This record gives sequence, C-alpha cells and structure tokens, in this order.
Amino acid sequence: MSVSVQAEDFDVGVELAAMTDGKVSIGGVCSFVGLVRDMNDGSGVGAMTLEHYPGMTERMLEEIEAEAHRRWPLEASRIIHRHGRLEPGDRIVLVATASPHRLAAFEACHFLIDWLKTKAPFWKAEELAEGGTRWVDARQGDDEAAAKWQ
Amino acid sequence: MSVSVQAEDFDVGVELAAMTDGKVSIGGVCSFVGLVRDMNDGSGVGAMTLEHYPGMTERMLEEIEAEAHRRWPLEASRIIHRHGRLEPGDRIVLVATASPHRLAAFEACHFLIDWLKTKAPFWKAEELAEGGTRWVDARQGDDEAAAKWQ
Amino acid sequence: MKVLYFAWLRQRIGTGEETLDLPEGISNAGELMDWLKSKGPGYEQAFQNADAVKIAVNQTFGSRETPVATNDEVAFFPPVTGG
Amino acid sequence: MKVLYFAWLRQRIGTGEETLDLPEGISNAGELMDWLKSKGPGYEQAFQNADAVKIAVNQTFGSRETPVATNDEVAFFPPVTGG
Repeated sequence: MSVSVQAEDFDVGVELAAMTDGKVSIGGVCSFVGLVRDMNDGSGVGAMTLEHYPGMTERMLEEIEAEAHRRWPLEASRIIHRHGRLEPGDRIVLVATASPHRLAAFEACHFLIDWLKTKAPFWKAEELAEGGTRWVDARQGDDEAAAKWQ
Repeated sequence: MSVSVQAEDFDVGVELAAMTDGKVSIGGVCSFVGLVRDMNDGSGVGAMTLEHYPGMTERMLEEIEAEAHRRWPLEASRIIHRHGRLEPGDRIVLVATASPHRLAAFEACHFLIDWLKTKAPFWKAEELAEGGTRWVDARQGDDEAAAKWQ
Repeated sequence: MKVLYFAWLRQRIGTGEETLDLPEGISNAGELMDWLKSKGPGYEQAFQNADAVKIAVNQTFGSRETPVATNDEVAFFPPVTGG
Repeated sequence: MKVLYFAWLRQRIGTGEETLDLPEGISNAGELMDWLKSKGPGYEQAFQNADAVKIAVNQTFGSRETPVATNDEVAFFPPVTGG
C-alpha cells in the first residue's frame, strides 16, 4: 500500500514494477491512468490547475486504499495523484492493484478510481480557450459510479 | 490498434505512453499485466514455457482487439503476449485500452484479457518443483469469464 | 480554531485559511457556516448555496451536524473533482 | 494438406507439423481426425478423448463439421491456456 500526492509526473512502468518486485504470488496487475483531456463539457480546455487539501488528501487516499484491501485479496496497490498545473495529455492520476486473481485486480482498481473521484479532496480549475478559468463541476455520473461500490 | 507476439519482455510505461502520445482526447488508460505465479493448483511452479500457433495467434489477437473497438469508444489499444520460457514474476501479457471515458476503458480492457484467455492459441507447460513438466489445464472460470461478454 | 476554504469558496472569501476564536454559542459546523456567512459579502457569496458546500472537521468528512470545538480544523469546499 | 499439432497433441504424436495428401472420402475435420487416429499409437493416444481436442482450419476455429480440402491448413490442439 502506498500513496503519493505530488506535482511531478510519474513513470507507470517503474511504479508497476516496484509494486510486484520480488513477489511471485501475483497473477495480475490492473492499472488506470487518468489524463487531462482537451475537451470537457464542450469547451476547449488549454490547461488546468489541480488544487487539493494537503493532509486530508493523503488521509483519504490511504483510507480508500485500505478499504480496497479489506474488500479484495490484494498483494499490493499504488495511488499517485498530481496537483498543480497540468496540460492536455498530461497524466493526472495512477491507481494500480496487484492480486493473485485478475477479477479482484480489476474490481479493486475500478473501485479505487471511482471512490477517489468522489472522496479525495481535489478541485480542478480549467483554463478556457477564450480566456479565464472555470471550476469544473462535479459530475453526477461520478457519484453514481461511486455509489455502485457502497 | 497494435498486437505483438514476442519472446522479449516489454516496458509497460513505454507502451502506455506510446498509445497516448499526441492524443489529447483520451481521459483514461486501463491496463492489465499478467505475471507468472509461483503456484498453480497447489503445486510449486519453477518456470513455464508458452507454446503458441504462429500466424493464428496474431490473427486471433487482432480479431479480439477489433471486437473491443466495435463495442467500446476506444482511442487506442495494445496487446503484447510473450512466448517461450518464463519464470515466476515474469510478465506474460499486456492488454491496454485508452478511451475518453473510464468505464469504457475498464470494460474493454477486461474484455480483452477475458477473451484472450479462451481464444488466443497459447499453451502453458509448467516445470514442476519435483521435476518434469505439466500442461496447464484450461480453467472453467476462464470460460465463464469469457462467456459474460457474449 | 483553524478554518480552511478551497476552490471557489477560497476565491470568493479571498483567503484559504484563517484562525478564529470559536464564536460563542456555536457548537456544530452548520452553525459555524451560518455565522461565517454574516462576516462580509465574500463570505455571503461563498455560502449562499449551502447545499453545494462540503464540510470536513479535522480532515474527516462531516455534515452541518458535526460538532466543532476550539482546537478543531474545519474546512469548507465544493464537491471534489479530482481523478 | 498441412496438419499441425500443438501442446500435448504434438508431444504424443511426436511431431508438430506434417504434410499429407487428403485421404480419399474425407471431407471434414472430424473425419480427418478419425483417420489420423488410426495412423499409430501416438495418434491414437492424442485423439483418444476427442472432446478435449480443438480444431482450427486455415487459422480459424472450427468444429468436426468444418469442411477440409487439399490446400487447407488444419490444426489440432488442446483448450488454450495463455494470458
């Protein structure tokens, strides 16, 4: 179990290899990487800034990760979430799970990103193509996705 | 869309970065990496050799990948499957999907590995700890997982 | 008491953090929010739609009913949009 | 006609590939399998449990009923176990 909140980019290959290094009972590693899209709600997005709540962020990510370990037989997991200014195509977040069984790895990974989306204190401000910034609205679809795991 | 069948290992970070390079409409990349486990059906496994059907293998992987693109809105995908001798902890397979939407990325990635497990012509021969080799039996659970996507 | 504001609440109020003495008669986060709302136009604008404001007390999600005391860290922010 | 064997079928038969003239009166993969079974003890052992044998004709999954002709590539193998 490991959580990082950082401004720097990350190398997915290095992160996944570190999760499984020396462990030979892992059958599969599932990962999800979230990227900055150039379009959101129909307006062109130049870049965005991710604000967060230092202290609470780490705490919530650790809670979410611990909950995944309670629910699924995981051998390892990893969460990295960036903050600060990010441009289209940049990596925002990595969630990854390693389990003896692939279904557990998939479900736990999907759970991590769904819960993170509604429980980790991050806020996105988009720079609009026409100038100015806009706080991104929470999406109802994210609440529904998270509620599936209640 | 891209399929490789190779003896060599692969770098997950490099592969995922190549999938998304220059594309800014991708919201998420889901990947699954299968690893050689040290235990299978209760017997210790030293290493295994993966035999395959050159020609048909590539063809089936391409068909499975094309089916994923028909079913989900994918911006990119990648399948790499190794053959030859592999040791516990070694990477066997990578399936990865990139989509504007994370649910599509997760479902398509899960679909790829479930179908690959029952439709791509690979066969595993395990080297047993007590000596000798054993052909791995197909698992009913894999058939059931694949059937969910019919 | 430390009070934190994030995202558009921070922008409307004009600060991300302030230290206050717990006002008399205030025992939960909802009462604190109502009291803050009267501190000025920025506060009023930030808290005008109370349903859109999430609350954390000591870095744990709470509600209007969550008790607050002198040494607590109370945060107000919009629904989260990370990931 | 090219006939391929994989995994334990290959091991029991002792070869992974052979070229044959399509035997007279054989028009589908099931008939070919039955004919091969009589070629020797290795073949008999390989095909003894016909239900455990998968068939591909020209690199596409087929069944006992799939037609086979002179220039086809026919493969016999156990259920796949990759991934």
